[in-house]
Amino acid sequence: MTTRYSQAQERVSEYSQLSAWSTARRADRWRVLYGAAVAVLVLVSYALGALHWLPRDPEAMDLQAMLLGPIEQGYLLGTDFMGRDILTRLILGIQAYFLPGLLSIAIALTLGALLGVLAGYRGGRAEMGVTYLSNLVDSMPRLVLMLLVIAAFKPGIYTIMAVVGLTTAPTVATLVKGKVLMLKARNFIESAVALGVPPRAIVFRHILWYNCRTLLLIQATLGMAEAVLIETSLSYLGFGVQEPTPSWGNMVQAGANYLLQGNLWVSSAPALAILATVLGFHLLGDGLNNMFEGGQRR
Amino acid sequence: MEPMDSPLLEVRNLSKHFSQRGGLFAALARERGTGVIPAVDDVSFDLHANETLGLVGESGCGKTTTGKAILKLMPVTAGRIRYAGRDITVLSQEEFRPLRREIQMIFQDLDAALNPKMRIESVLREAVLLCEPTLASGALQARIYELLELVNLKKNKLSSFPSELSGGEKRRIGIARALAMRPRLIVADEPTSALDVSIQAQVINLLRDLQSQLGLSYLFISHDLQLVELVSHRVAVMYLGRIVEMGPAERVAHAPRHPYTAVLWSSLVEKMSREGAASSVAPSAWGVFDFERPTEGCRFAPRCPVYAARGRPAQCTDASQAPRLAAADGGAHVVACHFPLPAQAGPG
Amino acid sequence: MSSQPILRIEDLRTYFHSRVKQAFVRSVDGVDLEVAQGETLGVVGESGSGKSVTMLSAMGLVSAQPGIVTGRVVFDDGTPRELLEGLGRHVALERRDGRIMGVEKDERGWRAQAERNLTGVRGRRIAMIFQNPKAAMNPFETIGRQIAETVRLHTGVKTAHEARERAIHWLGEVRIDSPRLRYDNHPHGLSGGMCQRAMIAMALAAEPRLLIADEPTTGLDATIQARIVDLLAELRERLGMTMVLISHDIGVIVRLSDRVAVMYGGRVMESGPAAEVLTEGGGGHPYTQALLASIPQERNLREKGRLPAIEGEVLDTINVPRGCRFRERCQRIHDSVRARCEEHEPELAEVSPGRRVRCWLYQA
Amino acid sequence: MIPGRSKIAALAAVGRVLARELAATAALLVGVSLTVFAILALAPGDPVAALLGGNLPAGAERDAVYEALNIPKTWYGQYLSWVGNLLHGDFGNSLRTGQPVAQEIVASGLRTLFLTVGALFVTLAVAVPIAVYGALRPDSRRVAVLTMAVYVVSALPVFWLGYIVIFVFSRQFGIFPILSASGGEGQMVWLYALLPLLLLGLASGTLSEAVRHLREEVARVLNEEYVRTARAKGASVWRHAYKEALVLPVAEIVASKIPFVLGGAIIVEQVFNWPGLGRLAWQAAQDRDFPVIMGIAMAAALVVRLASFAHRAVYVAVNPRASHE
Repeated sequence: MTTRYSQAQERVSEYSQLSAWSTARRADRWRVLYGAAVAVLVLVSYALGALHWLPRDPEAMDLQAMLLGPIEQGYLLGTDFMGRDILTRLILGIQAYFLPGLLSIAIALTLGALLGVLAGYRGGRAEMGVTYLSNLVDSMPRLVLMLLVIAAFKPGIYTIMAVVGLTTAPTVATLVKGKVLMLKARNFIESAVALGVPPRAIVFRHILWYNCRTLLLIQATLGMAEAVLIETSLSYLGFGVQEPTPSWGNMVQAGANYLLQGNLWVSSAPALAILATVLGFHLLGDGLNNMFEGGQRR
Repeated sequence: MEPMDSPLLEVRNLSKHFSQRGGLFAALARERGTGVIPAVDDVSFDLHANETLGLVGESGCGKTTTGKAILKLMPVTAGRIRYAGRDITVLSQEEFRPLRREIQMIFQDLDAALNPKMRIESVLREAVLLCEPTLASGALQARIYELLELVNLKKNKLSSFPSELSGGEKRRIGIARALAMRPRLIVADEPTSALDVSIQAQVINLLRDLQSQLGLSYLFISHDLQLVELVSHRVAVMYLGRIVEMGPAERVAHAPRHPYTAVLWSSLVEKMSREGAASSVAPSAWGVFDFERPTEGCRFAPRCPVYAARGRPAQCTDASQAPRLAAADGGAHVVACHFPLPAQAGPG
Repeated sequence: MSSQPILRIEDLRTYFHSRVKQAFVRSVDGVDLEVAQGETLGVVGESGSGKSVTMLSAMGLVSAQPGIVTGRVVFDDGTPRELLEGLGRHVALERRDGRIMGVEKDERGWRAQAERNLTGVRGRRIAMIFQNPKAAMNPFETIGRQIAETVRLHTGVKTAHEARERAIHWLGEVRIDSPRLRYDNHPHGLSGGMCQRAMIAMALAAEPRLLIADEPTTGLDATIQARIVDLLAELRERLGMTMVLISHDIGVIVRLSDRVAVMYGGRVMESGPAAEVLTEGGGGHPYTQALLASIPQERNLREKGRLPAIEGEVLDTINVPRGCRFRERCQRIHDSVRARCEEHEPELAEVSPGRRVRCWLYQA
Repeated sequence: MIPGRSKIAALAAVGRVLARELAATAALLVGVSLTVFAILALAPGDPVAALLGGNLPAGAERDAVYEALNIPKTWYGQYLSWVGNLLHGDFGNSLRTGQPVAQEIVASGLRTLFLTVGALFVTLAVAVPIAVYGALRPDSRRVAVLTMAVYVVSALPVFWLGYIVIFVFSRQFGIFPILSASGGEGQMVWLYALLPLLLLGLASGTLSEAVRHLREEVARVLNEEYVRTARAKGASVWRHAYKEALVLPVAEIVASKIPFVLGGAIIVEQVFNWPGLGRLAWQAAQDRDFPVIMGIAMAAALVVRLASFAHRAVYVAVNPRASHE
C-alpha cells in the first residue's frame, strides 16, 4: 500500500497563512461537519419545540395508526403504542435536556475557568485545592451522586444539571490549569509581567481568550453530549421527565416492552436520536480538538 | 536627567534565598543544616547609562535569579535596588508597574515573549498600546513599522504566528516588543544561547547598534565568557551565588585574578584549540566531580587549583574569613580571593 | 588518510512532507560523505543543515514520512554491506526539471527491507550517542542494566554476572566515579555530564567499529563540555575508535576532528582536513569562511568594531533556490561567476588532494 | 548525587510517596463522606433522624425522642456518630427492609464488582489492540474504520442496546431467564452473566476515551528519545517502551474509568435485572432509603479511591523518578 507525497509548485509562498480548517486532515473535517450539522439540527428543533411549531399535536392519539413504522401512513417517523407521532415527540423531547444542558455547561465552564486560572496562575495551595476538588468529584460515580441527590431532594432536571455542571467544573479547571502551566513553562507569563501587562489582561486576554477558547468550546460540545446521556439515563430509570411529557429516555423505556415482542421501531427511534446526537457532539469535540489543540499539524 | 556619573542602577547586598530545593543546592543546604539555599548571596554592583555590564557564570550560579530579582519578577530576601536614584525594592507591584516600562527583559526562551496563538502584529500592537495607550491607529501602525525597521524584519512577518518563525526572527520580535516600551535598561538573559552562530552574530550586532542608537544600558547575562567579554564594557563573574571577580572586560578576560575565572576561560580555550592551551591552570587538575559539596568560606575551594596547589590553606574554608571583593589593582578590578592570581597576562 | 573508507554515503536524500505547506522539507538533499578507518570526521553545520538527519538516515532511525528517497550507504569493515540495498524498488520518484516533486513510497516494504539490511550493523558495528543524555537514556532502567543489555546483545557474553562486570568496566573506562555503585543509579539521579558518560559507555560496550556522536556536548556547561571533549579525545587515542562527530559548536569540531565536512541547507558545502578547512583566510567555501568570521571571538571584533555576521536567515530547505543554495547570503559573488551561481548548483569538486569545495569560485 | 543510592533509601522514598497517597486517599474519603452527609442534611423532612433512629414524628416530640435515643442534635454531632458507625461497619439499617445495610451492600457489591472488573477487562481487550495498531499505522484505512466503529458504539444508549441484545438472544436462542441471575440454571447463568459484562465493557462510553488516550500515549512514547536510542543500539523497542507506553496508561485508564463504569453498571443492572449495587441504589433512590444510598455512595467512593491508590502504587513502582519528586 503505497502513499503519495507531492509538491505542486517550485516556490512555496513565504509563510502561507493557511487556516486550521484547510490544513486539517480530511477525517477531522468530516467529523466537524457532521457534528456541526447535528448541533444546528438540535438547536433548530429546540426552537421549534419551544415555539410549539410542531408537525402534529404531541398528545393526539390516532388509535387506528398505532405502532407504525417510519413513513407509514404519512407519519414520517411512525407512531408509538398510543398512536402519537414519534417525530413530534422527538422534537419536544429536546426540551428535556437542551436548556438544562446549557446550564450545566455554563456552570462548568465559568467555574472551571476560574478555578483553573487560579490554580495555574497562583499555584501552591490553590493548585492543591483544585486538585483535591477534582479528585473528590471523580471519587463518586456521577450516576450514584445523581441518585443520592434525587433521593434527597426529588429535584427537577435543572437542579440535576446544575449538579452535573458543578461536578464537571474541576475537569475543565484541570484542563485550563494545564494551559496556564504550559504558558508558564515558556516563561510567557513572566515575560508579560515584565513587559508591564496588567494581571487582568494576562488572565482574560492571553490565557482565557487566546489560549483557552477552543478548549472551552470543545468542553461545551462534550458537555452537551453528557447532558443528553444523563437526562436520557435518568428518565430511563424513571427519575427524569415523566410520561406523558416526552423525553428521549422515557420514550425508549416505554417502547421497551414492545421491542421485546418484536416491534423494534418505537423504542429504536428515540435511541437512534440519542446515538446521532451524542455521536455528533463527540465527533465535533474530537474534530475541533485535532484541528486546534492537536500537535500533528506538521 | 540625573548627573552622568551617578549610576542608572545600583544593586546593594542583594540576596535571594530559596527554601529547600532538590538537586545542586540540596547538598549545600544539608551541609549548612538549614533548609535555606542562598541562590544569590550578598551581590552588589552598579550599571551606568549607556553601559553594558556582563554577568557570567555556569548554570546555577544565580545570574538569572539576580536579573529577575532586579525586575521584581521574584521577591528579594535582602538588599536594596535603586533605579534612576529611586529605591525600587520597597515599591509594590502596582507602584512599580509604571517603572517597568523603562526596565525591560529579553528572556532566554525564544518563545517567552510570544503568545503561541497570537499573530506578531497583535503582539507588537499590545506592547505599543501599553506604552502609549492614546496612539491613533495610523500612528500605531507607523510605530509598529518603525519597530520592525529597528530590528530589520520584513513587514510580511506581521501576519505570521510564532510557530512559523525561525529562531532569529523570534528573538528579533522579542527585542522589538521590549523596544516598544522605549526602555532605558534591558536585562538580556542568555539572548543568543538558543541561536545558531551566524544568527547569534546578527543579534549581537543588533544589540550593539540599538545601544548606540537608543542609548540603552544592558545587563548581559550569559555562560559564554568569550561572548560576554566581547559585548560588555565591564564583566562580573559569579560562582554559586556570589560575585567572585568584577572589572573592565579586557582585564577580567586577559588578566583574570580569580582562579575560577581562569578555569572558566581555559576550559573554553582548551575546548577550542587542538593541542589544549598551555594555560597556567590545567583544567584536569581539579576534581573529577562536576560539583563537589561547596563548603564554608570560599565556595570555590573544593574545585580550586590554587587551594589544592597551596596545600589547602585553612583560610579559604574558614567561615569567618569568607573572601570579600577587594580591589586587586587600584579600584576598577576587584576580586574575592585570599590568594588571587598574579597580575600577569593570562591566556586567550 | 587514503585507507579504505569504513562508511561511504552517496547522493543521500531524505525528505519530509509538510501537510501545512503542501511541500517537501528537503532536510538531506544529496549528501556525499566518507569516513576512513581510524579517522574522526567532524560534520559541522547550523540548525536545519541536515547534519543529524544524514546520520539518522544512514542508521535507519528516521520515522517521519516520506523519509529516505534516494542514496547509497556502504559500511565496509572488511565485508562491504550496502545498508540501503534493494530499497529502490519501494520508491517511485517524479522529477520536474531535475528536481524531485513527487514521491510514491511503500512504507511497510521499505521498512522491512531496511531493518533486514541493518541487522548486525546498527548497534553492533555502528554505535550512536545523542544530545541531552537524560532524555536519551531509559528513565525506567538503571544505567548499569542498560549497559549490560548492550553487552549481552552484541558481545559473546551471556551470563548476567559477566555482563554486569563488563558494564562496570566500561563505566570505569569513561571515568565515572565509583562505577560499582553508579551501576544502580537511574539517569535522573546523575548530572548531565555523568549521564553523557554513561551513554558513551553504553555505546562502547558493544565494541563497535564506528561511533557516531550526534551533538554530544550540546546543552552541557562549558566546563563539563570540555571534560566530555577530553574523554572523547582520550578514547579516540586509546581505542583507535573511528568516529563521526556532529556538532554546531566549531570549537568542539576543531578540537577532535581529523577531517571535516561543512553542511548547509541539506548538502555538503566543503570537506577536507580540519586544520585546512576551519582556519580563517584559507581559500575555503564562502559559507565556511563567513561562519568562522562571525564567531564571537576577540580578534573578529576588534578589527571591524562589529561582528561580520552573515545576513539573512538560515535556509529553510522548503524553498531551495535555483543554482547555489548559499547564493542569497553569499558576499563573494562577483560578475564572473554570478550567472553560474544563479543557474546551476556547483559540484563538490576536488580543489586540492583531499579537499573538496562546492563553489564556482574554485572551479574552471 | 550520592553514588549507588542503597536499596533501602530507594524503598524509603517509595514508602514516603505511598504514605502520602494513603493520606490523600483518606482525606478524599472524608471529603466524600462530608459531601454525602451534607446532601442528606440539606434534604427536606428529617432524614437524619430517620437515618439514625428509624421513622420519627416531627416537631417538638422529636427533641424528646432525640434525647431518649441519645441522637446528637447538632449536625456535626450527627455526622460524627454516622461516620463512627461507618468505621465499625455499621452502615445503619435500610428504611425499607430494616436489614443492616452493610450486608446488602457486601452481597450485591461483589456482583457489581464482578461486572465492573469484567467490563473493564473487555474495554481494555478491545482498546489496547486498536490503540497500538492505530499508533503504528496512523493512516491505514482499517484503523479509521475501527475508530469510527468505536465512536458509534460508545455513543449508543446502553439501555436500548441492552434490550436489543436481550431481544436477539431470547428470539434466536430461546433463552431468556426472566428471573435474576441467581435463579438461572448452571450453563445459562454463565452465559447470562457475560451479556451485561460485554455490554458494559463496550458501550459504557469509556471505550472511545480509552482508545484515544492509549493511542496518544503509545504514539508519544514511540517518539521519545530513549526509544530512538533503544533502536540505535539494536535493542527491542517494546522492551524499552512497554512500561511508559502500555503499563502506565492502562493503569491510569483503569483508575480513571472505574467511576464511569460503576455508573454504567446502574443502567446495565436495571436492564438485565442484575442484583448488584446499581439496582440497590436505584431502589433506594425510589424509596428515599438514605442509609442504603449513602452506604452505596461511600462503598463506590472507597472502590474508586482504592483503584486510584493502586494506580499511584503502580506508577511509583514502575517509575523510579516518581519517588524522587
